Amino acid sequence: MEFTLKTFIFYGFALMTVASALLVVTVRNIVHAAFSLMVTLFGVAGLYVFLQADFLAATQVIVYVGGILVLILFGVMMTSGHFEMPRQIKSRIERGQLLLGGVVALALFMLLLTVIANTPAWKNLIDDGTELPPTTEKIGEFILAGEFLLPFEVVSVLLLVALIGAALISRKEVRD
Amino acid sequence: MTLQHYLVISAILFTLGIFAVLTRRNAISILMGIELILNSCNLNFAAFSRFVTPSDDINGQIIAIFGIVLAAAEAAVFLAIILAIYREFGSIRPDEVDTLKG
Amino acid sequence: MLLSLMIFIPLLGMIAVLLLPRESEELIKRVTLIFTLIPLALAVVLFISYDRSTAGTQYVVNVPWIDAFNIQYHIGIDGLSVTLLLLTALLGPICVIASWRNIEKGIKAYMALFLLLETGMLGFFAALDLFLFYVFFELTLLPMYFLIGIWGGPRREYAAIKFFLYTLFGSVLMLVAMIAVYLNSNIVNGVAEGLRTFDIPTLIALASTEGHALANLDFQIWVFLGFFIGFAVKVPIFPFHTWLPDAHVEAPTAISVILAGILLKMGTYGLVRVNMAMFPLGLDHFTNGIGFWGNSLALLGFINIVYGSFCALAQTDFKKLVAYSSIGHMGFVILGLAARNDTGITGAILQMFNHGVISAMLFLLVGVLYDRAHHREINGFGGLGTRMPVYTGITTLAFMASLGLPGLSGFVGEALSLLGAYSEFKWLTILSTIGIVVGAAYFLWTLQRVFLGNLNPKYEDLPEINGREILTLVPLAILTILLGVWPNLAIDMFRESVTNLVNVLQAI
Amino acid sequence: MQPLSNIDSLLHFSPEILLVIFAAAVIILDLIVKDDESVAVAYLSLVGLGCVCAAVLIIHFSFRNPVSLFEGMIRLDEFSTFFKILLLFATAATILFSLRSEELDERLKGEYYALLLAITLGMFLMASATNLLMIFIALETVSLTSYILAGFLTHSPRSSEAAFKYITYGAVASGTMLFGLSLLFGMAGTGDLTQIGGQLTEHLASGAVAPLAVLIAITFVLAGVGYKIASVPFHMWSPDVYEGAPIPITAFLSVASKSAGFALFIRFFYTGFGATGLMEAVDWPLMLAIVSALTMTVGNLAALPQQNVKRLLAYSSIAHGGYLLMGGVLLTSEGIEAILFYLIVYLFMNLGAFYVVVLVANEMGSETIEGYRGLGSRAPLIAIAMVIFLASLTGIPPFAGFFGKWLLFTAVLEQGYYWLAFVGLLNSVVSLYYYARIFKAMYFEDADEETDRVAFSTGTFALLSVFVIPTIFIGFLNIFYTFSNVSVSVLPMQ
Amino acid sequence: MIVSLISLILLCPLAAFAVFGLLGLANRRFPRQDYLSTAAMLIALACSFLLLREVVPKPEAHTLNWISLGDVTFSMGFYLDSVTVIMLIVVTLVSSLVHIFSIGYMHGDPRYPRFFAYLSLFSFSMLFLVVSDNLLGIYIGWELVGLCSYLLIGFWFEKDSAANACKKAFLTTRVGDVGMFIGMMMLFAKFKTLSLYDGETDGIFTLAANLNTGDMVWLSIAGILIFCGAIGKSAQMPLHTWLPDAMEGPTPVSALIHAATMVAAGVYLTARMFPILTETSSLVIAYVGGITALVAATIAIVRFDIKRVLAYSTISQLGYMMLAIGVGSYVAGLFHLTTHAFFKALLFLGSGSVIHAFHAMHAHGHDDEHAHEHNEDAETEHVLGSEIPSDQDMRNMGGLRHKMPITFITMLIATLSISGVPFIFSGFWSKDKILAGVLGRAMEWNSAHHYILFVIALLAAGITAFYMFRLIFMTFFGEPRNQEMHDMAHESPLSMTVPLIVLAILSFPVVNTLWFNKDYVKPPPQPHLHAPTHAQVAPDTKTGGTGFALSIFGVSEAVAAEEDAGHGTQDAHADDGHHGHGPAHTIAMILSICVAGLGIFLSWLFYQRRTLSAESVATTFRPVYNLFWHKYYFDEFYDGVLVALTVWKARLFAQFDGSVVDGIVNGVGVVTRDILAAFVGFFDNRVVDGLVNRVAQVTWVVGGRIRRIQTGAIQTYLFVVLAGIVLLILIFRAL
Repeated sequence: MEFTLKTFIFYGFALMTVASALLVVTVRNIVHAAFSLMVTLFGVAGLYVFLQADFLAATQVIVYVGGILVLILFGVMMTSGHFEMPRQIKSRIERGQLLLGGVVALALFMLLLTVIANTPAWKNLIDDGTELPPTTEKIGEFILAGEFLLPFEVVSVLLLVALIGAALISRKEVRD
Repeated sequence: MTLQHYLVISAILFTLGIFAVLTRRNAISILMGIELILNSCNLNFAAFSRFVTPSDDINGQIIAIFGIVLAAAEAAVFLAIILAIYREFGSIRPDEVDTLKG
Repeated sequence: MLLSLMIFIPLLGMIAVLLLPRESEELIKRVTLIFTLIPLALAVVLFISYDRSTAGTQYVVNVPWIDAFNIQYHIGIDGLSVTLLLLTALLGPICVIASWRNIEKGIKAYMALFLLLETGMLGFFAALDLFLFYVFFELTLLPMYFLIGIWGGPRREYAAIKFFLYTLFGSVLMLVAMIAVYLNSNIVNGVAEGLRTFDIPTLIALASTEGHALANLDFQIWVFLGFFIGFAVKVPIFPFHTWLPDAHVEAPTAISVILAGILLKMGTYGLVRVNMAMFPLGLDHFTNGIGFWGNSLALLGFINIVYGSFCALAQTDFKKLVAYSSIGHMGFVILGLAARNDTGITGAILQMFNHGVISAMLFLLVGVLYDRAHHREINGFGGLGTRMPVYTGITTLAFMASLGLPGLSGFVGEALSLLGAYSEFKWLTILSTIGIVVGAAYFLWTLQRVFLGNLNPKYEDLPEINGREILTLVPLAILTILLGVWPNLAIDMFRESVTNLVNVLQAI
Repeated sequence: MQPLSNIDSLLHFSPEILLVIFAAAVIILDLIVKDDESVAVAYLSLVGLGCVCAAVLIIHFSFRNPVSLFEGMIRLDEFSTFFKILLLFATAATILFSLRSEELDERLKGEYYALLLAITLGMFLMASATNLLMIFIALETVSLTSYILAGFLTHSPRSSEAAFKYITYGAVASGTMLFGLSLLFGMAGTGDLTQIGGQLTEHLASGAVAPLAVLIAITFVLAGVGYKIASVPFHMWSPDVYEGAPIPITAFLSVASKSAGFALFIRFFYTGFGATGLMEAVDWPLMLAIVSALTMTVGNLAALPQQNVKRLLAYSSIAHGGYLLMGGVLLTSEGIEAILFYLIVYLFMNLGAFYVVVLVANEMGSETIEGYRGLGSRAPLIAIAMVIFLASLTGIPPFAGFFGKWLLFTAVLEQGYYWLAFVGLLNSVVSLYYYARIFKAMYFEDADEETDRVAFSTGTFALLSVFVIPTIFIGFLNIFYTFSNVSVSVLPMQ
Repeated sequence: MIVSLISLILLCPLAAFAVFGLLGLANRRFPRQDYLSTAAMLIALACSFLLLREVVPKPEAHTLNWISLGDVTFSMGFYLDSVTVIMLIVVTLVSSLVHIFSIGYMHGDPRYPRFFAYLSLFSFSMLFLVVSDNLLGIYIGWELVGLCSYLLIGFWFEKDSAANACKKAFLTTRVGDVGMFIGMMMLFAKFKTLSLYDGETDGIFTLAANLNTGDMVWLSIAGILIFCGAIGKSAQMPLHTWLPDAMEGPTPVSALIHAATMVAAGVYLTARMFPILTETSSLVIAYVGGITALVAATIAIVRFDIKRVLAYSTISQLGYMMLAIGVGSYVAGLFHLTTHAFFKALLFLGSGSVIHAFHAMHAHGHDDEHAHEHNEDAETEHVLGSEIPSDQDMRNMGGLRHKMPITFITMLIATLSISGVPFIFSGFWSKDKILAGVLGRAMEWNSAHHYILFVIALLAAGITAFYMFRLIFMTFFGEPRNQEMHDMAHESPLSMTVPLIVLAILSFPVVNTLWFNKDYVKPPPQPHLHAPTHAQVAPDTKTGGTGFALSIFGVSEAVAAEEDAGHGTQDAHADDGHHGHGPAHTIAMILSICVAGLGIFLSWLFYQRRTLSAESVATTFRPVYNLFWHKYYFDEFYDGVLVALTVWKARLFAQFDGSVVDGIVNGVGVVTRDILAAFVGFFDNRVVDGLVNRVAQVTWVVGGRIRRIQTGAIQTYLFVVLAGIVLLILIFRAL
């Protein structure tokens, strides 16, 4: 695969995604983490673009960055005065937690890498760069008239439930 | 830009998400970790949709869209519960919410 | 129908008792007594009308129950079961009378549970469907647990749960074996044919059919073991016996009577009904006298006899002593069964019945003493013979019956078991006779410590045994003497069944 | 079998639609009626459940089964019908419990019932979904609603904590599952459950897919399903959540949620992974067997030292999940049949036990074992009912629990999993020990303070008898065996 | 007729007991139980005499099925031959007399009616034993008499010594009974029947007669095991220790049970089993009997308790009878049994009369306040049974012949009889017959070893004469040693003296004529002493006439071969039991008269003339005296083993101390009780139960551990989940 601008940009997005995700996991300041997450989400949206999933990329930006991330920031604001997580990792327990968590995460990662590397069906599938027609229309068709009608309706119910539930739980109790 | 590129990125995101969930000392950070995990899944679906299934089959993408929506709903409820926890416990450190045990 | 009536009338009684107000205690007792007397009356009818000249099952009821598994409500009686049914029906009213005064709290619940227990026991002895058999077997667990746990002595909780856990442990193994039998019940030469079945007579026939999966030696050995452990806990056979002393010591008198009189018999009855009749090859493997396994069943019998007797010797608690003596006496049953011949099996069955009667007497007697002195420490008495001559007399009779004095029923069973066993297991039987001496030793020693010697001044005012207590003891005493003098009275009931069983066992 | 189109499916889908309609109606009614008349809302939801039940039955009897709906998203067959009826009963019982539960009193608003109806919808979908996406959405619907219900008592820290743990745990588990689903999708190239097995087998045979990949995918999926049915090692949320959640919800989660989980589990593994070639590559039945053995052992052992009855029942419920899983190990219709039958039994006995917990919590204000002291004399009927439920849970004849266990063990032994049956049986012995602690408290110990008798209303006893009578008699009746048998026979087997 | 007579004999005493038992259940008493029981006994006696006429030449069995099984039948029935009839008469006669005696002796006892009821039960059991035609029936009677013995020894159970003694008696005999039962099992396993005589099927005797040489070892063992029962019941060595202790019972009981009937049942049993005795078992019986006879006699020399002297004398005489059976002198043994029954009963009743005389001074003689004087040396006081009640201590007596003339004279007659004073006393004849039999047998064997038997028998006879006259001299002659007690003494009432007189009459041979009728009492054949193979085994020994060493287990058939040569005809047998030689008889008679005379003379020198001092002799032969005094240390042995083990055990299982230290009773039962039972109890509690409890404990602990994982921190849970996933994958990847 020749090294074109496109691949350069792809690697740029990939690096951006991974690096910022790493920050999300490591920085102490939770607001910083939230902003790193935003970068990650943007990065993923970029990758969607590379996958020719234009509608998906748009949804990613709108829902995630515009919705979830804002929600998270609100959450941060409402729950703590100071955004710093404890600076020093003091107790042995915490160190142990880090170590064990790292080991488990690493083990999972290694397993996944093994799978990715050893699955012939997934090998050598190169993005040939063919342009596909925009997906939006197709998606609309699928969702409103195709096989995804039912999931769509159910998800709408789910969102309603989530709304009601979120309101119910976060609402301050009025006790007589 | 092979499938494996995307899969590796997704795997990294998944792993980091898991790591965050296991080690972060703030409930909201855990939520962020969960979002990372869900993103990795969505990325997987999108990638498979592009590479594995026929090019006119965009089911993977649609699943990813549903994934985003579900993530949003989950985040909303999660944050609501975090607020309730904050109200009751005055803290959102996950290790401080441990009255139920044994 | 007669049989079904007999089984379920106590259950009806339970419902009746539950409907009565808890305040009217006398009424509850009377109703219970009536509902235990009816089965007794029916048992007498059975005793009279039972056809002694055939080995086949009688009074059979066989209706489908759970079709999906070909489970039937199949009951009927043969010589062995009718004997034990009679015993159960007899001990029922006796126990109710024995509980008349000394159950202080919750008489309603007590009587209801007792009636439920009786249904379980009666049903168990009449069931001819393996599944039904198991259901009735387990049905006795819960009432027993509560009867010990609520109305028992100071350590009742421990004793009750121990009883429950041990028995349940045994019965789950039995359940595995039972399922295995069921699953293999339609496999002939490796091919499944027709419906699976739980029907005991059918299974018995299949187990000796050439080429049938049930007739496979290895299969029979494993299944035999599964059932055996289940029953062994109940009997109890060493080393599964430790629940027994605790349960006996803590249980109220009447419950001890049932425990020793009937529940232990459920184990040995199961051994005969299932292990011996259904798995003759497996039985052969454990009783053919070759090598360790060939002697293992007899060895267990021997261990039970000697071990139980020595343990009894070491006891200072009157009730515990009787409990351990039960272990010893059940050893004779095992030994007799292991012999697999007419004499041994007849002896074993007689011993079952007689032990039921005698140990019932013993526990009633201990109860009489406990009600008066409020303790059971053997060394704490002394010289009661002068104060309570009648009580002493009956106790002596019971002791003598239990230690195998000829002329009383205990002897016949014991002697026949030993005589039968000797033909098969010479040394083990000879060693088992140690149990006879030790049995005499602990009973006589107890007699001495409690009744002989100087009267303990603490008990100068101990009242003599009263009429109600005598009423519970007299039928048992009469049976003890009657069967000691004329054992054919009982043997007539099951002679044909035993012959039949022996023929099956010797055919292989 | 051609899936029905979206429009044609609607009629078959009417029970679910009715659920949504009634959920909306409940919310609207709640806005209309006054606070002190909110019982009407409960009755409306009960009526709704009744209508749904009627619809389920009508559809069952008037249309040809089985049929695939919505372009293959869900499937309507006896299997799903079975679970629908089961779940409807559980939901109805939960609503009745809630009415009698004092801790929920002031929170009993329209939302509560709407949420219950919504979760029922989710469970219906779990029982009938045949597409990866649909499965995930159904699972999320149930999960999200459960989180909310667990945290319903916002004034109670325990409730909030339960919700927090539940959602954290659930989100990670479902995230993991989604990742697994994505891998499956990537390997099979389709989201249709009925085709996945065949595709995977093909790819495995051609070497296009490594067994490890399938193994990881299955394990990840198991994480999601296992968390729903609370199997080891995915069980750890359940004791805490059960203890923290309101008792009716705990009862609901332990019965309905678990049942739906099993429906999903059976669908997934039986239909999706049941192919022989797949099992040769990944011996997932063995994995399930180990998980099952671990689950019952851990559940039972951890239950031993518990003092809180709710928590004890939570562990017991974990252990029962283990028993149920045994049936799933076998891939035989007998095994599945046993699961279904046991679920029926479990529904009655476990709900019954929780109902007693509700009553005791109301009257004695205690959830600990000490609170049960002297119950045998203070409330004899309640105590007897409890004994029956617990004895049935232990598996002692003649109660239905025994028959359930009997079916399970028969199925296990038939397939030659002797060790598993053995572990299961030993476990039921162990389980006796902690159930007996409740017996002990009720009967062998006297209450510390006053020992007045506690009076309960006739309605209480009526409801109690709804659970007691089936617990005694289910095993004796042929119909329930037939019911579960028929429900299994329609499952497509790869 | 026979059946109904026997039934009547059995039922009369049983009915008498039943009346007591039934009334007792209602806590009532029949006030005249004494008359009832006595009457019942008298009826039985009359019937027995009637039977005497009924006995047909050919013995007959009358059976009915008692237990019928599929392939085996246990019958119960009567077997009536001359010996049975004689035994019946002896039992009913002695029993009747004891009943009558007891009316006087037991008068005023608080449990007076019960005593008679027990006597009735005993009589029934004994009679049942006697008439039974099968081993099972004999065993039943056997155990029942044991029970009665137990009840009657422990009649005054308030006394600890009585309570101990009755238990000891029962247990010790039970040890022997178990041996007998094992023997029965062996016979049953072989023959599938326990009937002795031919009925509907062949009995043991017929079947055993058909056994060949290969089964001799087996048959010998069986015979010896059956004999074990007799060892226990007839108080032979080494199970004899219970009988002296049994003297704790009322004296009439001692007379009836422990002198005349029950203890003789062992002899009767051995005689009954005569046909299956092999060479080896006969020898064992003979030696056990002989040794017992001598040892018990020597112990009797140094006793001071009048009843204990008689007890040891009884043991010694029983040994004599066993010896007779062992050497094949069937008739002699049973003859001695009969004579002994009468004169020993007389001696006991006489001593009872004496005791009764002293008794009067104690208002409540049987209570524990009853003073026990400790006259023994301090060093011997600890020995069990050495505490002598003052009213039984011969050292308190003396000169009673004037106070109690009837008692004196009757007892003297009995003493003369037992001592073997020639010709006019029955004891002489029976003892002489035994001696002759022993000598005859020894001559047949012609081996120096077996002459020992004769020497033993002779010695025992002499010693018997010695200690019996010692008793007479100490009790009735000389000066009163305890004046206070002497003054209280008086002749007994009529009900007591009449039985004494009757028994005295019975001590003359006139009334024992039946035994001299060779046609009336015939020994049964002993096929295995005459096994057909004998001749083939050692044909040359016929002429050799040399002795043959005893070999183990009945293979010394050569002896029998010689016997064939010696007594080819049936007539020779008929002479005296089996083996009586003409010359042997004469020698035996002369020697027996000599030793008896010598014994009496020595006794006179020691205790009447006092030219020799018993004390000085005792000092001179201190070790021997000690040996006798301590009864050959049998009790000490049983005790010692026990104590040693107890100490060892006490260190081991401290918690069982309480149960160990108290209630130390000698005998095998106690050894097992203390050591084994304690250990077994310990084992049961700690090991068997402990194991189960440990499992439960571990389960519980594991439960606790699992609980600890449930920390409450959600991240721990998540860790478990994810680690679980990884582990599951890794494990299954490895598979």
